[in-house]
Amino acid sequence: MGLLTFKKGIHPPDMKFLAKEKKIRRIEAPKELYVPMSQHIGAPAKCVVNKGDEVKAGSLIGEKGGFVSTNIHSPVSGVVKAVIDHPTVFGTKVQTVVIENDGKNEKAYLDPAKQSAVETIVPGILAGGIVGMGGATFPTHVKLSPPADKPIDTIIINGAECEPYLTSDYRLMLETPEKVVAGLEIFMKAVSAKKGYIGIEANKKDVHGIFSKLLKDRDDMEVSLLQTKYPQGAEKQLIYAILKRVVPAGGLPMDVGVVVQNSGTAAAVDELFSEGKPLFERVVTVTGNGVKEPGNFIFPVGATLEFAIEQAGGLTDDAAKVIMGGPMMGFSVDNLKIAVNKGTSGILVLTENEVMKEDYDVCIRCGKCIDVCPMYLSPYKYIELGEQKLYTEAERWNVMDCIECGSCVYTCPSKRPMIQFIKAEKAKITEQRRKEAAK
Amino acid sequence: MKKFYMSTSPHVFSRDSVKKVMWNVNLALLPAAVWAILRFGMDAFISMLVAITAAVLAEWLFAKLFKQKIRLWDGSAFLTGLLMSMTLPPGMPIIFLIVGAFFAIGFGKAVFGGLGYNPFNPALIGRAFLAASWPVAVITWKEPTVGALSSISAEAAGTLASTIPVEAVDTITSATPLGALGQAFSLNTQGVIDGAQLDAVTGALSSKESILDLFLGNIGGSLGEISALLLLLGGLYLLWKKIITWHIPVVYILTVGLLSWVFGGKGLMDGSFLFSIFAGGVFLGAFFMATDLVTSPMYSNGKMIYAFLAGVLVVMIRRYGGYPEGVCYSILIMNAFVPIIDRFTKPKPFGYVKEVSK
Amino acid sequence: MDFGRLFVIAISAIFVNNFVLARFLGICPYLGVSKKWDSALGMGIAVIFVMTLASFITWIVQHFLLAPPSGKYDLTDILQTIAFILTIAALVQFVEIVMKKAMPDLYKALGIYLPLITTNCAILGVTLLNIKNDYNLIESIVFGISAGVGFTLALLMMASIRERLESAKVPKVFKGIAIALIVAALMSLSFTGFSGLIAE
Amino acid sequence: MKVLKIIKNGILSENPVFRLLLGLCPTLAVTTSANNAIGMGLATTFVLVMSNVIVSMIKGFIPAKVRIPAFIVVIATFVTIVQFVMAGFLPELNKSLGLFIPLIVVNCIIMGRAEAFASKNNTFLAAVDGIAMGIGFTLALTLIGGVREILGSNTFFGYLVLPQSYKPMLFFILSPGGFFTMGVLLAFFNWISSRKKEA
Amino acid sequence: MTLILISIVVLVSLGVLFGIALGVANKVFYVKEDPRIAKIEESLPGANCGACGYPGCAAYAEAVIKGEDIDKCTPGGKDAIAALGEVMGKKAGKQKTRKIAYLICQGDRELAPRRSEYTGVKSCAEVKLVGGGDKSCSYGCFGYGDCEDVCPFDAIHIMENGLPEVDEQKCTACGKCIVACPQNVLILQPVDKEVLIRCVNHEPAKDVMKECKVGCISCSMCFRACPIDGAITMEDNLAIMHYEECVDCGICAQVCPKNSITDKRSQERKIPVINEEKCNACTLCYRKCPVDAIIGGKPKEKHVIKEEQCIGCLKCYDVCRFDAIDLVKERPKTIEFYKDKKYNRTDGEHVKK
Repeated sequence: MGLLTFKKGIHPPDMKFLAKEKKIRRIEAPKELYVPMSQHIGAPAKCVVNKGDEVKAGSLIGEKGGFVSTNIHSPVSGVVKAVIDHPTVFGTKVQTVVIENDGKNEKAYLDPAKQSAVETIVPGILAGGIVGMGGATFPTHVKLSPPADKPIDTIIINGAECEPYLTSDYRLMLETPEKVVAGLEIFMKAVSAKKGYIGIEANKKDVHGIFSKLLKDRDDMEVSLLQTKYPQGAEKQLIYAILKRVVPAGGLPMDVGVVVQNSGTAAAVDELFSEGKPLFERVVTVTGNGVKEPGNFIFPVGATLEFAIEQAGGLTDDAAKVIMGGPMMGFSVDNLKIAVNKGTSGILVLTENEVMKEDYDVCIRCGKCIDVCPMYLSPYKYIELGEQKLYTEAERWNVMDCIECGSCVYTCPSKRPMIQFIKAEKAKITEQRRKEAAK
Repeated sequence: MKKFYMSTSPHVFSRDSVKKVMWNVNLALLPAAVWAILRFGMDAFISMLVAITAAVLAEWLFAKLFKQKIRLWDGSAFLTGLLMSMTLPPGMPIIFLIVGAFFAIGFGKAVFGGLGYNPFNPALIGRAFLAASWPVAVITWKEPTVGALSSISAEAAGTLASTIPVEAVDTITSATPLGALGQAFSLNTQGVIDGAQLDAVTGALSSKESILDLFLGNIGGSLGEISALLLLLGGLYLLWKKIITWHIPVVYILTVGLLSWVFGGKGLMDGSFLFSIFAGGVFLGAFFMATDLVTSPMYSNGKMIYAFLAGVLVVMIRRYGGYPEGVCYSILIMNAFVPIIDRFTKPKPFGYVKEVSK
Repeated sequence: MDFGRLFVIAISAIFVNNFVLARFLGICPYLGVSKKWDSALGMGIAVIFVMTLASFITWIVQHFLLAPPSGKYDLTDILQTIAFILTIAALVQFVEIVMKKAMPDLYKALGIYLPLITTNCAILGVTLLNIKNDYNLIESIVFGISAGVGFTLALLMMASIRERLESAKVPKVFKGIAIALIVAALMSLSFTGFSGLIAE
Repeated sequence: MKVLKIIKNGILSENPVFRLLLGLCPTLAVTTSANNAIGMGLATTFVLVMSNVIVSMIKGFIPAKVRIPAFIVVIATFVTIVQFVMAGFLPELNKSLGLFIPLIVVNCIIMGRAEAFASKNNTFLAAVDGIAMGIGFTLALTLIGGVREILGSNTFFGYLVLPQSYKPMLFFILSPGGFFTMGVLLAFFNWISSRKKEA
Repeated sequence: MTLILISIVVLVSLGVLFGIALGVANKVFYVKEDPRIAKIEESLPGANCGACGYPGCAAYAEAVIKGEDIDKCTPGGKDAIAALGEVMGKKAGKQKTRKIAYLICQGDRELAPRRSEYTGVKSCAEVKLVGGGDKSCSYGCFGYGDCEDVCPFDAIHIMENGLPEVDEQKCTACGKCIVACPQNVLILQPVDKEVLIRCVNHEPAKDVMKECKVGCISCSMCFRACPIDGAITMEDNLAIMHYEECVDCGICAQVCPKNSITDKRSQERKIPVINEEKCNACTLCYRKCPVDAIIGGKPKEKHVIKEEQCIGCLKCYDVCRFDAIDLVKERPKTIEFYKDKKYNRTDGEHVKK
């Protein structure tokens, strides 16, 4: 059988060897945790604790602040030291609960028995504060609440992990595949989907083998081997690769009857329904040549990057760039006080030599960005338009369809910062649309 | 506290760079250039050296003059100089080469803002400028100094001498093969030679030996048009390095070949496919000129349209026009159409076309 | 009717002796209205339209008014310039008025380009060349259409290149018309490749 | 004083070719030699002056609606006169200018000056303006023609200028050379005026 | 002779023919349009040269009606602009005090250093998207010159210290830089505005001190010292100046411990005294005083400054035509008179009441 894939895309060196063989290690929570109230896309959660309140691992500290929003739970037992504004990876400061860990590790989990009935799955997921753990942090209960006219027939578990360096999903699937399968089962039950797929990239053949064995006797689930290519794990590309369905532009996977969930999310959902454990910790890969001992760890949400990197042996002398997430779509940070959140799949530290420092060069119109764009856009154009501030024109060139996978910049011989211009254009257009809507 | 680097995603890059691309193209041209030097001796070497030096100097001068980033050693000016000299016959007066290189770099490129913004291929602009300024010099061919072969293989020349008037043989054999063909046709229309004699010429030109000579490079002509084989090698190298895509060379060469076969002869379907693609720098144009990244279309279907139309133009100019080869102008003319082609070949983004429905 | 000859006339007018690039006719609108693709297209279509009509009408004026078939008198030398330019001016105005009423949509798209055409020397040039080359009525019309197409082609090429140059770092002194002239020069240089294609 | 200003306007600050960019068709087409350029310039000047004068005289009693056709007729009349004179006395020049003599009618400068200046000023000023603009046009044409002729055929008004060893660049007397020379000269004048502003 | 006759006949018949055709067409196909278009067209040269970028004068006329600038016609020159201006009524209104752009951030490279090495597009709008910018203070000026790029008058330049400087002469207050600035640290104020709070950092003092040496630490000293009610307020860890109230006395600048407030005339700030001999009792200073600190206002009554009440704004000094005001005594940092009550700005209004 040929490997499934989408059209175009790139083949960056996957660099996963750094942490691939490292077993997931559970880390004792740090003394102080900074739990931000905004760890998901959408409205921030409303803080429901005050300074001095006592919390236990799993107690609710933030309540969802809108439809697209979710709950936030304390990762440890201890005392709320303060509620402050703390920087996040986007440079803005958000409300953050500082919890002093008392080390007792008392638990206040949800009641697992209550959560398993079909009609309580979605509310249960909301109560457990589950979000998409691949990086986009979209609240899972929203994804699982499609409108009545869009029935879901298929759930895809995204185990592609196409970002170079990252191995957290790989280790998770390797070590606890049954949790992923159980999670998938819950998802399928929630939307009464008939079929479930698990998509695995070909550089993780061992995981594919494990799942094949696990699912041997099931005909409602299937594991698909995908070509190792970036961005194989992008929702629309994954759906196309496995089902050959095309998600319409501006649409969501539910428009073609599909919901895609990350493998980590599936495992978290299983833990929620079997143990009643809400989402407050996750597997994080700390990797890159800039840390001394790369590895995969379970960190509580709210642990600072400083702490996380410390667990991986600390920074090397030539560490120069810290990235939250993978190298293709992650965000660089300049402040190690920023906390790990529900979407932090990896922390990548690059060394001085690996950082691009030169200025970008002129466009020689080689068209490579066009050849690799998985959305069939013309990335080169967005710099021209961005420089001239022609935002409406950029909209006409479909800038809003860009998934910001970064393939264009990766492949560009001139290293032109297309993604940066695209982000600026998208921000401008969104602002403009909001203004027009307000009118 | 340590200062970290900050930037937008992505944070890793491929190892390509403009410099690498340009030097790779230069490298791909090397075998053909060396062959030209072997065939024509010092003349060819001096031509190339002068053109390249002048181009690099011009790059520096115009960058200073227009206050642009000076990019002497990224190989783009070098390439312009080399390509231009390869479209010209050996032994061009040095001053012409210098003027041509300056025009190519200055008004073919720098005036538009430098590398990346020029709508026309600068090397071809240089050549076309020289062809317009000193038309005679550009078509004054020289016999190769090394090797005993003339423009068409000796055997073919012998055949010709036995069938057509001597003065006609002289004009025909001293030119490039393509020029010879063109002259034969015009001599035919002038009535100097008759239909049968024309057949003899075309027959001799498209004989196996002649075509082998063409392919291997045992002919006269401009520096870069003499060895199809080595150009093909260079082109394959570029394809392998993924600097160019197959669309332009393949479509261009096929179009030229097929159309020449259909229209290039005396009657329909009478021309020689192989002769037409090996002669007159079609390979040089197909792999190195038409594919010039800056001045060719961005999208693959656009590239094919572009290459097809350029191919049509080559045959049109060769067969009915005033120039024997046509590669240079076909590409220049199509360069002017590139923005229009780009405009209409932009693909629909993913999700706008229903490729497979449920 | 000789289609071959008509074909030759058309190819000649569109490529070989392109009005703008080889004959220098219609330079003002060529440089003025080539900043944006849309206006270039509108202008081009309007020119094709008027050129065709003008070729038709001036041919009639020439052959029935100035130098009638009866051969009684020949006013070509004295009146041709005046008569033709008047005809064109009136024609353009007439088209404008009619279009405004009858085809308001088309007028909105093309109407604004119409006044500019009166003083477009390409139009007068076409009509004069028609007479000079002794074209018959059909040939005149074909010549008119193809001259217009050639003009439009050059205009569109120019417009698309200039749109691309918007983002280029053209030296300050060359910005605007100067760079457009350089582009025109290079384009014209490329089009010399067509020379000799058709012996005229 | 006003007269001087008008003259300065026409020749320098509002030079029809390099500043207003009017009448480019003949500017590019007939400037293959200085001779042709000056011939074209003088012919245009004549039409310009005469039409300016007539327009300024009749401006009072021409109704606004038929103003443009009336101007066209006036201009066309003078162009026809020029045609006759040229054909009669300067057959060579007439031949090399060819089509572009009747095309003076649609030269934007003439219409433009008639509308912008002559129809608003008195006859004397209109005449001065016509002369100034005409001289400006002629000078510009001669400049372009001169450059093209020297570079393109190594002569100036037919006389050899550079040493024989200079091989003229035919490019400059071909049509691309016309665009090119005009473009470079325009950039040159842009540069001069930008330097003036800075100083 | 016959030739001439025929010519005339032909020409006249042509003219008549076209005249009738056009006349009829005009009647039959009459369409109404904005009369101003015709007027503007009349004022244009009618050369249809296309220099304005529009395909002909009529097109340009229409564009003008729709709001295009009136100075696009090069052949028409100044006359055309004037004529168009008349039709469109776009003449410049009464000249108010000229405004220019001011930068309200002082955090240059040394006072507010970079917190990271930014590699990417050198533009403020772009750097803001990368973790909120590379400056220690995420509110301040990034100094990548988006303002410089958009300024059509070459009036704003990034200086060596990494901050833009506005050329007072060239700035026309067009506002383009203000729109372009993603940090909103540029504002328009009258060219003679003397006192400005130059900080926009809303963070608590602890953070600000780490980030910038001249940042507002919200100590409220300026607020307390300010003699005018509502001229300075404290909002969200930041002193905000309300420009319509501020009287430019500069006391706030004097008390600010972090030098976040600047005063162009800080050296001159003294308490003025009126020279009785020179005073003409013209009431100009009396009317100008924003805090009622000048006695007088009745005819022939020479003015006296109430020392305890004077805030040293020097408005009287500026306005006096008789050189009758001397600057003598140092002004105290806070003026006792206003300690417990603020003053409402008067600006001469009280004279009428």
